[in-house]
Amino acid sequence: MTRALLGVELAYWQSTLIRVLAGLVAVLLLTGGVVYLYLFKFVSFMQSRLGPMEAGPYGSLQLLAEVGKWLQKEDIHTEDSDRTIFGLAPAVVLSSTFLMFVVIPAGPDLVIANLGTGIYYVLAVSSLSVLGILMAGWASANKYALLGGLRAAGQLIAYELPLVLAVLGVVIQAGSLNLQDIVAAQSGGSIFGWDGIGNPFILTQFVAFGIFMVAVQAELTQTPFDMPIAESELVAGYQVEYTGIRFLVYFISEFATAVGFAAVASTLFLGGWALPASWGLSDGVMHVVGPLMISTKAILLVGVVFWARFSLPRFREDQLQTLAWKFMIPIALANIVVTGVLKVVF
Amino acid sequence: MTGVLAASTSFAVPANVAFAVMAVFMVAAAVRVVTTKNVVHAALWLVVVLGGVGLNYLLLQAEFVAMTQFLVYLGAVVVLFLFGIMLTRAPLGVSDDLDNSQRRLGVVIGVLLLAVLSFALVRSFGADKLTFEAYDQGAEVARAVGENGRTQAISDSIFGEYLIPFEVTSVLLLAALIGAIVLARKD
Amino acid sequence: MWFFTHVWIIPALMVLSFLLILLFGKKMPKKGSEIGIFFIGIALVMSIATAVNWWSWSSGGPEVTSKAAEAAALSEVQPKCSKVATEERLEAAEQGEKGKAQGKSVAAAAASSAEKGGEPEIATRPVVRCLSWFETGNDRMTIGTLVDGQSVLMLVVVTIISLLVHVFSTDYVGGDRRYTHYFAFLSLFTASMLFFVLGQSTLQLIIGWELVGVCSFALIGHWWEEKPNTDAALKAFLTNRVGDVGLLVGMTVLYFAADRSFSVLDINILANEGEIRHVVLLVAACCLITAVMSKSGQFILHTWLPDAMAGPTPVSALIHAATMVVAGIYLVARLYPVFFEGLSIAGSSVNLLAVVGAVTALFGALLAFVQKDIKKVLAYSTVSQLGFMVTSLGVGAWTAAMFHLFTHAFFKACLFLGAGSLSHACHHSFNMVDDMGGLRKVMPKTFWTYLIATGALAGVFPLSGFWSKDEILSGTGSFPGTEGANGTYHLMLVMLLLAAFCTAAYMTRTIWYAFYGEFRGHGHPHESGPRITVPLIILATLGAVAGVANLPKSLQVVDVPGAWATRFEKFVEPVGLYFPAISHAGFNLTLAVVSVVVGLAGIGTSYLYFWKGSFRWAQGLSSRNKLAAAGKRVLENKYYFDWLYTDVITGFVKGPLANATNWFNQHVVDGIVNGVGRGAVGTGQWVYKNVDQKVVDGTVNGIGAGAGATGGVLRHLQSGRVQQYAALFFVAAAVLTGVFVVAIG
Amino acid sequence: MLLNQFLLLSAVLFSIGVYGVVVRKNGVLVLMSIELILNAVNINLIAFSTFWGLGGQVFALFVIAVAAAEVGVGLAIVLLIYRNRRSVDIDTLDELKG
Repeated sequence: MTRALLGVELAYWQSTLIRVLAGLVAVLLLTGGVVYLYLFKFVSFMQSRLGPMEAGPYGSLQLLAEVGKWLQKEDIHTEDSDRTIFGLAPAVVLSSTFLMFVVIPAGPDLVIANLGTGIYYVLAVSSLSVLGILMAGWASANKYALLGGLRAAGQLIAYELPLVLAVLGVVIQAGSLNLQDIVAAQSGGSIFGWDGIGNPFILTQFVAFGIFMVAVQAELTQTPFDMPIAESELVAGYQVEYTGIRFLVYFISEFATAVGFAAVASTLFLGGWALPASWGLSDGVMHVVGPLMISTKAILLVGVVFWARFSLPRFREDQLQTLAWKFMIPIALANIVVTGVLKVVF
Repeated sequence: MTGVLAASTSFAVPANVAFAVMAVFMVAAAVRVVTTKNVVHAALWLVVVLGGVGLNYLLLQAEFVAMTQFLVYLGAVVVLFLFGIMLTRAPLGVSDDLDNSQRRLGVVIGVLLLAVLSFALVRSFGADKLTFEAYDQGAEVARAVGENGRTQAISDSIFGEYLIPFEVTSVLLLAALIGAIVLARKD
Repeated sequence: MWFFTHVWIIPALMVLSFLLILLFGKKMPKKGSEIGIFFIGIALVMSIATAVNWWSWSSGGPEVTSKAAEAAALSEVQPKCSKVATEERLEAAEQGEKGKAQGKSVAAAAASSAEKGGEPEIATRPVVRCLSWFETGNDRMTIGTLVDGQSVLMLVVVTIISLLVHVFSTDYVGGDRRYTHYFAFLSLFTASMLFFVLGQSTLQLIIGWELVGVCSFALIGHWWEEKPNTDAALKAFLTNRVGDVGLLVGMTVLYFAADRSFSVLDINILANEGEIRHVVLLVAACCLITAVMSKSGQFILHTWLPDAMAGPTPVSALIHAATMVVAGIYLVARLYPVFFEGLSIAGSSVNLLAVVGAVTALFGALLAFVQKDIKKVLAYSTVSQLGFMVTSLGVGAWTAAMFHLFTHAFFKACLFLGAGSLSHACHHSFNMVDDMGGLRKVMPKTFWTYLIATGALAGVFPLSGFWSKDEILSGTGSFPGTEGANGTYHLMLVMLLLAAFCTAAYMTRTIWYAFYGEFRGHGHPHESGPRITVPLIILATLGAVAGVANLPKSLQVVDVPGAWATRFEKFVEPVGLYFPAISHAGFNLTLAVVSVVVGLAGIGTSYLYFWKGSFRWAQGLSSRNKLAAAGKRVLENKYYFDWLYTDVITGFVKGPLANATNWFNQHVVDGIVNGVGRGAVGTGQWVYKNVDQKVVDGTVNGIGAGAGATGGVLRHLQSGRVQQYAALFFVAAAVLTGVFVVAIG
Repeated sequence: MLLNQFLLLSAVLFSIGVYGVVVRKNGVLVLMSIELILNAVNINLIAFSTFWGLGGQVFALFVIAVAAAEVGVGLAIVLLIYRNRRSVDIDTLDELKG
């Protein structure tokens, strides 16, 4: 990457360090942007109000103010709580989120680690957040928190399956788990011999895309799947006892996860960072255009997630489980079978 | 990533350091799993052990198995444990009656087994070095296909050479699924 | 040649039909029957097209055809379909075909070349197409199609019969409560049989075989609300399971014998070339014969077949004419080298297959005499005719067997459908003795078609049954003056002739009961509608003329034009590496006359007995003569086979054996135990007073205390606590391993 | 790296797991100890697979799948025990009928 951009040859550890730092900055920037854009402004417009307007032009510095507020709040915990685990839980959730970004490519060489098991790694790492949530729910010594944690765990496990199964359709079609290969399969593909826009898998895997987005909505515990943190039932679920910087960590990880899944979805279904290979852009150009492409696509997909979040009412807990086990998993399985058959036939 | 690491000859030292650190953590965590007086803590110490095992797989260049370890063990099995604990009894703080009366016997057995195993291992394999030659021999495909060739080689052996065990495993999983539901349902 | 490579479409069509009927049948205006008829119609057209293609291909041969390149490509067997059927091998076999035949048996080869005259011998290769189903280890399972004369013949037969049965059923089961499901299963039944017939690997044969069994189970038990019907279905299914054990074992043996290959070609070629040991082939053949006995209703496993009459009549027609029961015959024919070499059919005079067939042919025919139910008569008749085919295969007359299968399909389907038409008129009763009679006048179409089919079955010249039966009889090679047979099976000839006599006689008996005399039922019978009579007429016509497909080369009386002679043999019988060099018995005029006379004698006897009232002494013979009565009783109880299976074997275990064991237990064992007990008590009392109290007690008390202490320690070993067991287990494992490692390793 | 460093680590984990199985009273903890044993075995399989081909990895995958099934059934049993006896101590389960 650095060789391509700066013409400097760096040691392995140096280039890795740069990649990690750049990745962190990018993730935090994107997350902040998403929070401002959707949570502050988009929802306000949907609800016919202005949203924050005081801090900075159009309230653009509101986010900094919020972070400052959380940072200076007192860090409290309940008397019976298990303090070590109570403290570790947000860290587990946050690291699960950040580890996800390790393999998401943003350009021909713009990726922290190009793993052969790319998408499988994403799914494995994203499933770790359940642990943090269960830890938080249990360690809070609060029955609402425990119930919320259990609900969250049940929900996350239930929707992990359709998520994995939906991804399988793409993997079968691309013939690889590697995200760069999947991107290449889309940009280098063609639709009935026409390669003007490559072959973004959303066209062939629209079923998988639908399932993936619904499952993402549930994995993020966003409305209509927000039973674990339903304020009218469980106050705030597993987060109920968290304040200050620990709550900030949950907040960041929630939105960073949204960005992460949106980036994964755009990589899997919308062609990722790449433009169609037939356009003939060089790698150097794509190192600049690529990050912009994937950021745009991811932000748009996050917009879809938030649009659904602010438009739909909450389900019931049993409806949630029914939807996952009785509808989405069978449909995802059928999608895999059809994809497999078509892959063999054509 | 692992491919890059393996390619460099200076891989051995950092890898050994990493292994040593992990091994210490894992053994300590494993001891805590079987000695801690808090059930939830035991499950969380188990996470450390299982995660360490996964990292060990990475050291052994078994990337796909490592990911499966993370996905299945950390993402599902430990969560199931926590679920089980919280559905039955999840007391905060310590509980004193987690061990039965044969603790001394247990220590003896553990040490005895360890002695026998270590003796046998040291005698059989001495200072054999890991060469990873089987990977390169067994996975001709690997080099041909490149970065993710090893994953492909594994899938080829699962769906080729080991198809029957694979099918048997799937039937077993189905049976376990049905069995678990039958056991756990309330009526 | 498109049809050879795409023949898989035919079963696929029927599967599609099954699914469509199942999913949308009830919503269709005709409740799904039109879907079935539409698809079976297409399947029939495609089968006939395939047959025509095969006809032109095999008359031209691959090297003379105008599309030589295409044919050459077709005739190459893909290496993944067969391990041994390589191009060179096939070529070599075609070159050396004649020499090989001469090497086998000089006389036979001479006869066959004399018979075939100057015609060039053309080896038409089978067209094999397959794809990998799955692979595991080094074994590849393939699924595909094998097209040769034999499978093409079956395609045509199955689709014709199935189409007519479909049409017949629209009227016959019209208004039934499970009309749609009935048609769905008819489609699946046909599909399974077609799948079986086209099978390229023995795995496919097994799957098709079982699917046919499942479908017959469903159709026999179509009216499952009544207990006898479900019982019959279960009986059919379970009896077939007995044979399936044989099938699985046999197929497994062949799989390993053929160097781990499921391919039919591989098995046949290796068996044919003597690369599989004779003993192995013998074992495999015997196992497969068990399967054939159950599926094709051969004697002692035939008992399910008459009970299967519980199903709707068109289903019986389908089962008996084209699908279920001929699967067994087809299996033998498909893997013929296994039987031919394994049973040493050539040059012998008795073997298991022939014996089973001949016994079935005769005993089945005898059983048909005492039935009141017209369908049961036909069922036993099928048993008997299947016996003919099996005998024919057993004596090496392969072509005759297939020919008989071909003609039998038509006239037996006609008879069954005719019986259905009769019962349609007589309030769904099949009891010809009590509920029928005199129907000749009111049901002329049914009568005439039934009469023709009966004639064909009885072997009346020149109906089709005559030709095929005659070929089987001469195939036994035992009649003086017959030339070119594979062996000399005297016993078979005698039994088959007797069976032929009985066949003619009992069929005439059904004609008497159903069509002559006074009407004994109630109500007013009427002729059935066109959807019933048209299939009957078609089948009767085919049954009458199908014999011209295989007219012998020289009838000695009239000279058959070359274009008509032995067509069937030429197109159906495989020539080549995967088929044994069998020879063909020539036509024997004397034997033909004898068989016609035997048939006419049977008819005449019955005629005299029933119409003219001759043999008055025989009327009521069974009530006067003890021997005759016993004979009749044996027949009425179907040789006591059902009794043997259910009462004797099961009953013996449940009743006498259990009772005897119980008695033995109560009296002998208990007596001994009690006696010993009493003796022991007496001795004990004496010992107690004298020895025990004084001498032993001291010792015992000491030992007892010791034992108590030991037991107190050992007691803890059996605590019921799993972890303690685990601890012991691990200690033991560690110690054992330690011993091994230190001492041995 | 030496082959033995992995094998010895696996031996240690195995022994600790055995200790847990023998000593722990709580059903869930016993299941956890069994997981330790299974993971020790898996390390062995993977370490050997670097010598003798991918079969070891494939079987490690099978072991993981079977272990997941085992935990599912095992926890269902523990749940059932808890429901019947209000306790998950398995050393009280020494009767031959429930």
